[in-house]
Amino acid sequence: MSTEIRSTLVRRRSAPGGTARRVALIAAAVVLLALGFAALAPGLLATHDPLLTDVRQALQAPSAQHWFGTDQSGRDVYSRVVFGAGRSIGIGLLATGLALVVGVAIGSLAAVAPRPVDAAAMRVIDVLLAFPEFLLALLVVAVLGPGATNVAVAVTLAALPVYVRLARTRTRALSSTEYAEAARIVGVPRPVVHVTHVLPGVLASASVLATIGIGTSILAAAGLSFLGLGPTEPTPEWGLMLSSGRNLLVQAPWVAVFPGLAITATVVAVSIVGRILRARSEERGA
Amino acid sequence: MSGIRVRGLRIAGADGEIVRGLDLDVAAWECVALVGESGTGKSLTARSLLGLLPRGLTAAAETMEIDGVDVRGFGERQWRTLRGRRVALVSQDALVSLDPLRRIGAEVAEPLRIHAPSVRGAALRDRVRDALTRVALPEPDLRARQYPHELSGGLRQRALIASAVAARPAVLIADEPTTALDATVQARVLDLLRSVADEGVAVVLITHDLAAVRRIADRVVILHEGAVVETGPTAAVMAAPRDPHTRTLVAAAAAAPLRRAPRTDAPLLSAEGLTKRFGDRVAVDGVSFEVRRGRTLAVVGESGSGKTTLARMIVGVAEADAGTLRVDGRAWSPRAARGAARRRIQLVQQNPWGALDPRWSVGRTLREAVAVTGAPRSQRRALVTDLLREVGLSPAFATRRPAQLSGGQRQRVAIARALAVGPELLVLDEPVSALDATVRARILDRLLDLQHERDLAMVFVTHDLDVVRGIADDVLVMQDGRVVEAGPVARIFAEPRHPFTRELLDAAASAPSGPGTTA
Amino acid sequence: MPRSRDRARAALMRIGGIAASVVLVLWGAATLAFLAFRIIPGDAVDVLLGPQAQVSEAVKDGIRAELGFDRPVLEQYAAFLARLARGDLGESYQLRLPVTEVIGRQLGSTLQLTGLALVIAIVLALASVLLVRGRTARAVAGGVELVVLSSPVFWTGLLLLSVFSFQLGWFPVSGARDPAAVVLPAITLALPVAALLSQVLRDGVETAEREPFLLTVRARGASPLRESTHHTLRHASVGGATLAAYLVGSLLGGAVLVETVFARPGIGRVTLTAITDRDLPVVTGVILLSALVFVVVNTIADLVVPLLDPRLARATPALGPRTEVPA
Amino acid sequence: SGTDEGSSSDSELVWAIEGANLSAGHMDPQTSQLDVSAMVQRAVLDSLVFQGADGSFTPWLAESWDVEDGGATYTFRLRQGVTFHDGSPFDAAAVKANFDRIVDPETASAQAAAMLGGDLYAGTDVVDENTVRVRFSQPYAPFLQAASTALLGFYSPKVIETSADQLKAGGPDVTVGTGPYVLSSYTPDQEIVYTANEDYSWGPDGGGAPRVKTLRVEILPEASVRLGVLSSGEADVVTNLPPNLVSQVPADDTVNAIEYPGLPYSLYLNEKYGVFADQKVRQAFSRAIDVDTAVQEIFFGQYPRAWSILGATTPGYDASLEGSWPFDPAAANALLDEAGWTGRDADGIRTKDGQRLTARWIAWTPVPDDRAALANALQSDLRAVGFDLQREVLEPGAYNEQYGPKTFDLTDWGFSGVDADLLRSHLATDGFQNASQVSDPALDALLEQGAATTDPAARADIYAQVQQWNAQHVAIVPLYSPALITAVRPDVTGLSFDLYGRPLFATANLG
Ligand SMILES: Nc1ncnc2c1ncn2[C@@H]1O[C@H](COP(=O)(O)OP(=O)(O)OP(=O)(O)O)[C@@H](O)[C@H]1O
Ligand SMILES: Nc1ncnc2c1ncn2[C@@H]1O[C@H](COP(=O)(O)OP(=O)(O)OP(=O)(O)O)[C@@H](O)[C@H]1O
Ligand SMILES: [Mg+2]
Ligand SMILES: [Mg+2]
Repeated sequence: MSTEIRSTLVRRRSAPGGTARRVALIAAAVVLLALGFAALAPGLLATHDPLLTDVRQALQAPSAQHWFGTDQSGRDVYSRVVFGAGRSIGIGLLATGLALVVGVAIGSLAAVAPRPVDAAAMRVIDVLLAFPEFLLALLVVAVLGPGATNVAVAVTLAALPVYVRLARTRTRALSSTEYAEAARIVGVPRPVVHVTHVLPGVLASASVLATIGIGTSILAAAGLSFLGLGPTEPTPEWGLMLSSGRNLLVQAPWVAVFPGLAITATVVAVSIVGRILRARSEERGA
Repeated sequence: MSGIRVRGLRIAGADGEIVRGLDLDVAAWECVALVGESGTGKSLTARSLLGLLPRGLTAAAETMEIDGVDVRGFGERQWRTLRGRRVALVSQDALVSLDPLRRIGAEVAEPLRIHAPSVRGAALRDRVRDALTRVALPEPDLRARQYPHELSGGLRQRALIASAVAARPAVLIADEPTTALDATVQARVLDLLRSVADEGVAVVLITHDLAAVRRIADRVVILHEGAVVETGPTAAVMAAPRDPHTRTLVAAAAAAPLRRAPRTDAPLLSAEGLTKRFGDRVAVDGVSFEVRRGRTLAVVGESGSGKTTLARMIVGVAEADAGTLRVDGRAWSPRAARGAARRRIQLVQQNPWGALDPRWSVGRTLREAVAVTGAPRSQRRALVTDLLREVGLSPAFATRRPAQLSGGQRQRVAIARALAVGPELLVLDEPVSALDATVRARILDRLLDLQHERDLAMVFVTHDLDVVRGIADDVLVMQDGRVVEAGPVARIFAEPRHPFTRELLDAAASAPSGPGTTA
Repeated sequence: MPRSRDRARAALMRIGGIAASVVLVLWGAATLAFLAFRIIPGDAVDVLLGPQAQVSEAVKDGIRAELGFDRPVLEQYAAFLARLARGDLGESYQLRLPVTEVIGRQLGSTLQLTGLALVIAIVLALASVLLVRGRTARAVAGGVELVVLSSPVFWTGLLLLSVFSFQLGWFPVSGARDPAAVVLPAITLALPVAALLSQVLRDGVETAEREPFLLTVRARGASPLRESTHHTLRHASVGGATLAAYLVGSLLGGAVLVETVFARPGIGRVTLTAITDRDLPVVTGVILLSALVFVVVNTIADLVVPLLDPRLARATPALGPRTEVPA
Repeated sequence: SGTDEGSSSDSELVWAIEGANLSAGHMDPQTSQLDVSAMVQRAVLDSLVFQGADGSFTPWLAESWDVEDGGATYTFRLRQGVTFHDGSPFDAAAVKANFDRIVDPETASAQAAAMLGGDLYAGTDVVDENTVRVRFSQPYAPFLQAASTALLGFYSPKVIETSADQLKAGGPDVTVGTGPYVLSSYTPDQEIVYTANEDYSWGPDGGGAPRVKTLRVEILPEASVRLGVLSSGEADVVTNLPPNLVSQVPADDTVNAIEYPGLPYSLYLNEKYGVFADQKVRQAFSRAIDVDTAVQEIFFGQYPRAWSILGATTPGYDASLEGSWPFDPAAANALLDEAGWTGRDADGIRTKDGQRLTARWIAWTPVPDDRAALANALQSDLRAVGFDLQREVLEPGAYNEQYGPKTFDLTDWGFSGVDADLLRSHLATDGFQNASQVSDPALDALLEQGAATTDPAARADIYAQVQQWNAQHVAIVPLYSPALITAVRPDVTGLSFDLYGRPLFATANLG
């Protein structure tokens, strides 16, 4: 789902009571904390070597020894999920971060650029926005070829237009706000107004969008991996793990179910935090 | 007796009782005004009469009869049969109380569709036309096909009343039906309500505008903090208010005109044939005037008459398409308004909600302005404190963010910012229209003091004539971008020449303390 | 009289604007696709000949000449656009068939899938918006929707397939001929779209419910159903309509995954195969098709939105795609 | 499907196959090296001779034949009255047109050209309308076997003349042969529909028109989906079942698993590049991996592990190699030490002169899950002896970029064929699938000799030497012999299988 649209869903939505909101936030925070831990120090959470293959142990059901069971190569699914966190979330973070920085740069420059430059830039963005993020990422992979790096590039490029557009509209809107005008009337030079009043606002909106965009990017990257266009075996990566579990659904459902749950939990947690941040920033900005 | 009979109405929320034991009787053919300051529970009372209290609030009463029906203990379903058919509501925000996506005809027809499903087709159209005719809406057939946004405020208000009376309810409750309207339109709407009462409907008029009460109400009920403090025939209560609250209300209605000697020195600002176009539309058309030091020029006119556009040209943020502006005899334009000269003329914008960066504290906003003047860093804090004092705010406000300020406080911060750079001319674009009466009076007083202290010239944009009388020396009346009349306040008020000015004055006279619009 | 002429001129300008935007977006997409040909790593002819080709350099040069790779880039670009203008998308490298035919053959199956998915999504979303009332119920629905939206569509598909086909046997597993076989893939594809749509609609409804005019509606004695069907839903559908292009686009994107999971033929599979085989003419075709779908749906949305919300009638210029979400 | 309709004239049989690569230009067995191409197009393409399950040859499109010049000339007398689906007659000219097309460099045939003798092919002569002579520059024994496959089957000369370039993509009116079925509709990645050729009367055993009137081939790349359509009855015959799913085939269905003859699934160690230039390293590689356990566990005992570069069912198989290179990490370590890889880096990988002992394996997408698991097992076995094996899964374009210039350490595939001559393409210096870059004149001579020898015993001896050469030299590490696993629902009768385990539908019946 598009970051842009995902983010609108938070508008002025008061969560059902403060308590529910708090519970959701705490749950999301716990999930994110665990994920952050898994991404930074997987060795501390994992119980096995994620690459350790022992075909004699293949397709064991979840047990005390293997919490999420084992896959076809006898690897510990739990440990692979833990080790996969870094890569799977990393792509989302990296792509979103890059898209944010580059997008804000392009967008805010376009907003202050001469008309024809701005118009040309926006046409390109319009064309790119013509494609849903996943399709766009897919097409980028089509051009660059499959592979982990290309997937990251593809997801970044796919996310980029949203930020460019947001940065441009926000820059425009914020430079024509009454308070920006007031600062200019008082005598603050135009570029100073831009840096002190406009840019922080643009970055704030873009960051909020980014917290939501991470989820989108994680899903897109997982989708590409699932299609076999991303990282390859034996890399522990959730989309790929899910893909290799798909023919074992009846026999050994745990191979596909747990990586899938990991993706869902991550994206839900990220979205909750993103939504709450967004709602807060709107309350503040209103 | 049909109409309304309420005894001991209590409305309670989580924080306690808001309405405490209200009694209200309204008979058919009668118009009763419910009067009180903002927040006394007028709207809640009205909503409780339709069983439409907001979530979290509960109503209880010893007696509550609507059109002869005892509604105590009614469930949602039972209320629904009543609403629109026996009791109708014209709610407070007329401009946004019609569904913007539906045609006026559909909106007016809706109560009929709900309560008289048998009326259909041509019969329904006839009933809609009747309702629209009844509220004296010109060209009812055309209006029925239009959408709310295609109607002016006054027409919209009348359409709303038409939809309320379409199913011929016995009781009509009108919640501040004139707040959002231009003074000229207010009178028409009030007369319409009177005529509804004269057709046998029990009308409740909710307002805090005593002029409106005088004009149409038979009786008046004065509310204070959720309780009735005084009630009686309108004339009697107005002539001899017994309760102190009533007395303040009646007293606040009149303002003394300003009397100052005109100054004869060279004008600070002079404009000659100023014109500004937006595409085909001429927003400001050949306007000329002068402003002198220490004096105030009021610019009056309807919404859209070009007041803001004019103000922006004066400040030097918009370029005039034709005509000249001179400050102290030298040409003034966005190009000239650079560097230190930029600071000579300052603007207080129309909308206090958008004028402050929501992320910045009040102190930071003011420091930014102070810094522009080249004040050394060490003194800025003290200067900010002085500025806040000057506009009547305590220094503690420096740490607040805009979201933590009321509208009046924001407006004062905006004024402080403008003053920070030591302007000679202050342009205020409707600085008080968004504020309630008491806050408004305080700000106007402050401005007069400042003008005196700093020998400040002011251009004061407003469409409220009452304010003009209290603050301005001269007045410029604008209509459709053109100046239709100009001169000293006293003369204009005494002998208006242009029909538009006269119309403005008439409307204002019928509502001398008419609240500012919130447009 | 001058008024009607004005209106006619406005309509003409509007149609011109729409046509211009269609052409612009298609041209942009075609240019991007053309550039993609140039940046692609590796020799295009090698890619074209595919694995295990034992072809001499002379033969390769012949192919280059035949495809015009030996001419200046601008000339190639002009020729490329000229061919596109004639509706000729070229020939698939791998299938040796006109791209129009490759895509045309599979289009039906994808249309069937996405069409049904769209219907299911709209029905589900409307049902959830109309039937789920009350704060708690709505919060629960919102939570479920969030989970659906956060789950990879291929995973949802696998779970549905495993439960309803493999274990319960309610639906056939595959087969383009058995009409029932489309149900499960369509549901899979519809779920996230339904979740998104119902979130957008519910948000719109809730926003509309906070509008002051709703008090008027209630004061007229309207029932909750009438409130939704005659008022709030219409407000919400303005937001839904501006999302139309996005929703259709995400159906197409999702189709790639769903067709893979359910082993269904269709554009998604064609795209995927074209990607792995580097069949660039087909990729170009898919890019242009998505762009076309996008402009068409957007144009329709642009035309429909003012019907839903007359306030926007004059405000929206026809030029340029509208992906701005409701504010 | 039409499973309930008995053998009435509109009977339809649904056959689910994996088939994902068909749409990538693999519809033509004359150019494709993939098994699937020959498997599906057998329905359309007839051959000169028929090879029975016992390996013997019987007449098909050729009524009789003579082998002359010690195997360098084959003369076929063709059956009369055979027509292609487009009505043109099958005659000597048609044979010549097809064979000439296969060897034409423009055709870029991968395997069929090699089966037609490759450089040994000297030409086809039209003796008369119904007699054709195929000449080789030296005796070429595998030819009859080759001539019995669909790879050397016959397209209508009209097609070859007018639309040869479309054969790779295939389709109705393009894929036109003399076979029992007419290709009547093809939707890439979806299905191929074959309709019975009612005129057919030239089947191998005098077989006539097929009884199943419509053969619908469903292309279902997902294994679980193929199993699903079998269980739900949507398909009557399902091929390419992975071993892990065999246990879930419904009990009343029959499972037919025929081990592919030919070269087992193997690893090809590139001896002209990187660490595998050293024979000791190659030997150590083969001893460090526990093939037995991996194959047993991953394929659920469905596939036997391989000991030699010929499968156990292939004529010429050298059984003496069984058990000759067992899993022995100690031996592997010793060999690596001898080869000078004595250092260790931080990861425990062996080093020599600062260089890590690492090899890069390129594989072609898509990799089936079980092969990925096997690769993982091998990687972890190798790591135990300090050998780092990296694996790259590449899409075809990227794969070829490395395969062409041979810039990889190892790659993998299996290659089916009934005649041991297939080793020539893998091990001869100029063999087109010589991924190991073997270049050994003695071996080349041996392989040529094998191709030229017709006496089975003499041939077996020659190929035993080739197999032993590999066991010593370790250019190819055979891992296991896959089988084509086909499940058949009980209502299908009369289905036969060729030597590769591919179902033959000409004689099948439903009901
Ligand atoms: N939904 C609510 N929940 C709790 N308190 C409320 C709610 N709505 C209104 N109030 C409070 O009830 C009091 C009366 O509100 P009400 O709207 O009736 O005032 P009013 O007399 O109509 O004022 P105004 O002239 O500004 O319209 C106010 O103090 C307000 O803050
Ligand atoms: N930037 C603009 N572009 C186009 N038209 C404009 C612009 N600004 C103002 N106008 C038009 O010029 C006319 C005068 O507008 P202006 O804002 O000056 O009116 P105003 O008297 O200040 O009204 P209000 O009382 O509502 O503030 C209006 O018709 C308005 O629509
Ligand atoms: Mg009120
Ligand atoms: Mg204004």
